[in-house]
Amino acid sequence: MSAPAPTAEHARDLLREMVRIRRFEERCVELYSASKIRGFLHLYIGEEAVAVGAMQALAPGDAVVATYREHGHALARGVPSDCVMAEMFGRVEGCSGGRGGSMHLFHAPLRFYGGNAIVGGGLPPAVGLALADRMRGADTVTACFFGEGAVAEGEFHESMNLAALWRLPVLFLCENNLYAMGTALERSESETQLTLKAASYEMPAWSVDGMDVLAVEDAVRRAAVSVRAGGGPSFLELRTYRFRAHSMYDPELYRAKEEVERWKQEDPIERLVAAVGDLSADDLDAVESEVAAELDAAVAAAEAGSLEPASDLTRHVTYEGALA
Amino acid sequence: MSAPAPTAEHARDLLREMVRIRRFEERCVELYSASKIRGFLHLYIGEEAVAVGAMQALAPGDAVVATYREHGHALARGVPSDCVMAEMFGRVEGCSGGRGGSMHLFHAPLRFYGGNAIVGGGLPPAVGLALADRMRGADTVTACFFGEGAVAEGEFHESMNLAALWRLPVLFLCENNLYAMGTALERSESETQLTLKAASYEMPAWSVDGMDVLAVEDAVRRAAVSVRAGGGPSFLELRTYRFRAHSMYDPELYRAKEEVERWKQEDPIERLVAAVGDLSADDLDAVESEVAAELDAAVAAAEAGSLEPASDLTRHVTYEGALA
Amino acid sequence: MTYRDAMREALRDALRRDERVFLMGEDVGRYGGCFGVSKGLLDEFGPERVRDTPLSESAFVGAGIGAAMGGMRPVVEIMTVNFSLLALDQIVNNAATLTHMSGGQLAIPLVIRMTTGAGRQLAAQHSHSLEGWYAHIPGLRILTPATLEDARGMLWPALCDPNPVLIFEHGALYNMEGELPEEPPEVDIESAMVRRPGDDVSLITYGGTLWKALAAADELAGEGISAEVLDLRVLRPLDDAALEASVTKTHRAVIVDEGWRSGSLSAEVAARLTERCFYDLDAPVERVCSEEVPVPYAKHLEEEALPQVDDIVTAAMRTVRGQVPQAAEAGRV
Amino acid sequence: MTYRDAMREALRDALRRDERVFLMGEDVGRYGGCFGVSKGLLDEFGPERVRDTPLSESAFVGAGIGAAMGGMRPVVEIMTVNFSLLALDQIVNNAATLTHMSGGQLAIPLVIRMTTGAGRQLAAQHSHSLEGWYAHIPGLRILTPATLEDARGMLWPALCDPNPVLIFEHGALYNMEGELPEEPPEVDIESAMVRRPGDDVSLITYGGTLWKALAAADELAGEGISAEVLDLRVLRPLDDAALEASVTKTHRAVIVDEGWRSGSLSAEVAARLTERCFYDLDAPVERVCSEEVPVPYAKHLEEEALPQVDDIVTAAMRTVRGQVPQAAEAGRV
Ligand SMILES: Cc1ncc(C[n+]2csc(CCOP(=O)(O)OP(=O)(O)O)c2C)c(N)n1
Ligand SMILES: Cc1ncc(C[n+]2csc(CCOP(=O)(O)OP(=O)(O)O)c2C)c(N)n1
Ligand SMILES: [Mg+2]
Ligand SMILES: [Mg+2]
Repeated sequence: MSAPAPTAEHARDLLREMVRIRRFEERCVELYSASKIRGFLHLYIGEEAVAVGAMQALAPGDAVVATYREHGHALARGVPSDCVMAEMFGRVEGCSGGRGGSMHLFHAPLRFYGGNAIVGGGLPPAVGLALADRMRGADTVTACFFGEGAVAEGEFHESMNLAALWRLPVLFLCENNLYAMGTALERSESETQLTLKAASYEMPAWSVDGMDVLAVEDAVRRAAVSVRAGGGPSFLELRTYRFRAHSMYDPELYRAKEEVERWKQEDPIERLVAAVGDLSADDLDAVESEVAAELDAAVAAAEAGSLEPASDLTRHVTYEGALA
Repeated sequence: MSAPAPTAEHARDLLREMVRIRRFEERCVELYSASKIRGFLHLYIGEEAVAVGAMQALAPGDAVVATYREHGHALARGVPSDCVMAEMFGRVEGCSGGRGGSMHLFHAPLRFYGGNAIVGGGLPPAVGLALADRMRGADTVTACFFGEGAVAEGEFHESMNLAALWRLPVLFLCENNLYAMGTALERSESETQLTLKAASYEMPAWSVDGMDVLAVEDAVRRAAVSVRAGGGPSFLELRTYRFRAHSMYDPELYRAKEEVERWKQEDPIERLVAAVGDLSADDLDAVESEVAAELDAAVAAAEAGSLEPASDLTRHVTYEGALA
Repeated sequence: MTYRDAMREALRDALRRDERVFLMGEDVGRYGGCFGVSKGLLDEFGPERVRDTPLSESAFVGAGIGAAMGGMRPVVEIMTVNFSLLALDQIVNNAATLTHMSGGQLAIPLVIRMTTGAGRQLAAQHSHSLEGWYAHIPGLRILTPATLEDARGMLWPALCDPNPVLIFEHGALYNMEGELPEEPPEVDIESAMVRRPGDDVSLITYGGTLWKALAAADELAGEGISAEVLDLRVLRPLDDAALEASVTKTHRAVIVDEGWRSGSLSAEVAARLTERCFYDLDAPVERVCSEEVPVPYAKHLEEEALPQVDDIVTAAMRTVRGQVPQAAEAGRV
Repeated sequence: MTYRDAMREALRDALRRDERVFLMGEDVGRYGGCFGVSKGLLDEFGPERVRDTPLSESAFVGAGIGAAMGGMRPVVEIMTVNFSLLALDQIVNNAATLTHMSGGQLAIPLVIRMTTGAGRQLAAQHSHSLEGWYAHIPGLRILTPATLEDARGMLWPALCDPNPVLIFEHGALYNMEGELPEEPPEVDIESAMVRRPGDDVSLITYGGTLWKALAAADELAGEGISAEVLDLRVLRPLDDAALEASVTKTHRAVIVDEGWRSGSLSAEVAARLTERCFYDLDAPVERVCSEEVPVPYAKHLEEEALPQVDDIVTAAMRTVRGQVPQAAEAGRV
């Protein structure tokens, strides 16, 4: 079943979002080499269709939980690129005030809850967010992204079961890029068909071509409708691939160059362009220059951003505001 | 498929083992009321067919890992009843020197590795025992008992996956007595068909009538043959029921008396007697008096046992012997 | 009324006062709580607000974190502190860090309650005292109610705190009987409290050993030694002012802590006292702690492993009457 | 040769020496280890002995425990100390207790290695220093190799120990260069070691901060202060004799610990020093620790959070030259 054809405007939006993420991260690589950005840097390049497609299906009040490879999710969710870039620089203007860095992007007003760098660690809180929403009577959904490597963690299973048992509105979005660092899926799971994991919790599950942004959008939208309507959680496996190394330190000893090249033929940006005849070369140029301008501004702002005074070091260990 | 009929001698052995466990625990209840035994006391009464049937299928060199409800497993595995009883009394003659108590029975020569009171906590070490055996080139099996409540724990899933992935000789023996303390299976698992959990690891799995000692023996034997031969781990769900409260403190608010009574109709001892025409009333009497004599002796020995000097308190925090 | 009843009243009160409050944990509902604390609450508040969970410590503690971020006021019960190790990733890597990692955006108004401590022959996987260990983690508040007042009174302020609060209930206290006033007492979750004033030595403790320290103070009185008993109540952040006030008065301190001695909370208290009151101390700070052994089952060994009244008395006598060299005596400012 | 190379040599040597030794953990094989420590070992020893595991910290640490009980000599690698919290049930409730709960029947000759510490802008879920925290647990031996010699030498005696041994490798040390003799050094896993002798003050430390303490000692020498640097090496059990020997000589101590101050190992060391050397101390024991904050990403904040050479120098100067009342001076025996 193929996804419905998008309007030209929508196709252009999808394209722009994917290009934004791609170019944002390419800048990050340069800035990393220039030592402007430090720590671990995990690139999402190649996987843009997943975050971009999925976010289309979410409503403003929905919650999102992601991993350490979450630049794409933050940007696609609407966290402004200057906020994200400032965070990469450790600036106080960053979306986590410079405390989090690449792996810990947060944006409370957008209900973007990180940025979790413990594999599987974001799933239990995602279940709790969904529980809170349901108890508050909201019809929101919590979208929880994680890699296929997380499926081996106990926290994944406990969370799947709890969400299914209590029929909570969680969308489990498993980004299967075939590797967890250097560990191929078949060396990490005795049963590599991931939808069977969901079946063992009586949770509906589908596998989706994660390099096709329209397919992702369509699948997540359908699942979100069911979840939102009270049908309980759903699990989607989004089949994708990371084009780059796991992080900046990875010599990529574990996979063949040819494999990477093969997957690059599935580049989600190129596939969208190919799929949607309406996108002209002019459109592409326009998107690129729009994005370039945005990122120039974001980098300049981050460069010019300020450092939190060191005397503030012990702030934010506890919450400073008052709660109602 | 019904289990093959046992020889009269074998039937009598099975009967005696089940009666031993039943009477042993009845003594424990009395001794608990008399404050001779303290701490938590979890009774296995009603579930005897599981341990007794399963142990028949194991060879001397096999390893066993159990839970806090493990008197039956220890006795059926061959740990002498006086050793177990002395442990209940906290005596130095106990199978754990009095340090472990009811929940922590150990017997290294019999490869009985406890006695683990963290639900699910015994599974990872069981996987490791199997790994060691395989690496050492032994054709032994590690039998790992746990309750259906443990299936919700992350450690269960991680262990199932690891054992299946590495095709380790583990027999996962899930004692489904329908409750984890006061929590019924359907309030603990979104999918109550437990064999589906194993399927999601591509692990063979069967459900067995756990009140029928012959069925248990047969099923475990078949599974053990496959596991021993290098076929990888297997999962058995043994459907059983505990006739008594979870522990000595449980007011049993969570289940109906009628339900308990209904299950008592399935008493594994009575069912064996009914199934095996050969067992005469004389046989039964003989078994009972044999067992009574054994337990009288065990209790007397435990009463007469000695207390470890308090000055030895900090012994055994580290291993005292030398290893090769 | 027992300590157990007091805790139950606190839960009932919180559930009534704020509809965002809910209780979740293993067997808190139909079973009534593994130690009977929540008995009756399911009937009164229903299964949405008194939620039995599967055996999944990591998931339901993490779900508590998420629910707190989502605007609820969860009270999560973990049966026993040993089991909380299964949820430690959630407690340390998430609950204690999310506010900080997000640059102060997120509040985590979560309460986690659990049983701690030994004395009931439950052996090494059900008897440890890790509350002092948890007190090492920035971002957590650690409470150890030792009295009926605190059992009744600490929960509500804990729920009002926008940060994760861990409440450790010593298992040996549940059956402790006492009276509570009609109007429930208001207690804070900030300060230590002098439970018995005295002049010669400070017995500094918390939780289950408070009662042993008080019994020791009684005995010491018989010996003519006036012992002050300071109940820490809050293990993180520690009430330094109260510690200083007591020790600058008595000049001697015995810390009583059911944790294993090495690296226990008693070490931190001793270190702070010497840092802050070095020249006020007439003798080294004494520590009475558990022996460094997983708690054994056998009764006599378990008793030997735990701090006992006698040990406290002996340590206090030693610090008051011990071999304190005269030169050092003279040296006190 | 780097510290990383020294660790790799230690692993290679152990794998060669005893066929029961095997290495298991996430990405130790094909990836070469997340910090490159085990690079090349898969090729040399094959996938049976260099085992890539799934992301299942609890299962593979627990499997290490079982394999150790089963007669093997597993070396389990956990990528980073923060992730070890996922395996804490296995480490604390099983590895540290099974020998005891079984009345001494079972040996657990298991080694667990992990990276610890901050300084690389990895933020709050990858930077903590929990080795001192682990040192609270009876039944574990805790090692913190800070030099190439120890990185090379500690693994083998750890494998010979019939008990679980945890080795903490500070992430900032992996690239440290140095020389090792052809014949690998034999080191013990029992004792602390004076890395630089001195008379005026003892700088007591371990792991990544050893090098900061040595740098501080250099600076202090310029100020005319002779600082002794004691490397604890083994955090559990602590080498009390070495602590006493140093402090009874220098009469002053500064403990440098990358753990959060409250409840850190520094507290235990300070408490022991005052218990054992009270009348030998000329000033309160000083502690230089990490600030009580989850480690922040921003470089300047991270640096501010960690113990730095300047902080050590300042503390040492304070303890040597600070406002020590004369009366107290006189009071020293
Ligand atoms: C609990 C835990 N273990 C190990 C790591 C180190 N680590 C970071 S990312 C990663 C691989 C995760 O793979 P996957 O879940 O497939 O996500 P991907 O990186 O492919 O997006 C590992 C092992 C971690 N962060 N947390
Ligand atoms: C990790 C952990 N959580 C909670 C408990 C308390 N507890 C002891 S037994 C038990 C129920 C376990 O049920 P199940 O696994 O079905 O075994 P059964 O008791 O029915 O034999 C619980 C919750 C525990 N021991 N360990
Ligand atoms: Mg992946
Ligand atoms: Mg059960």
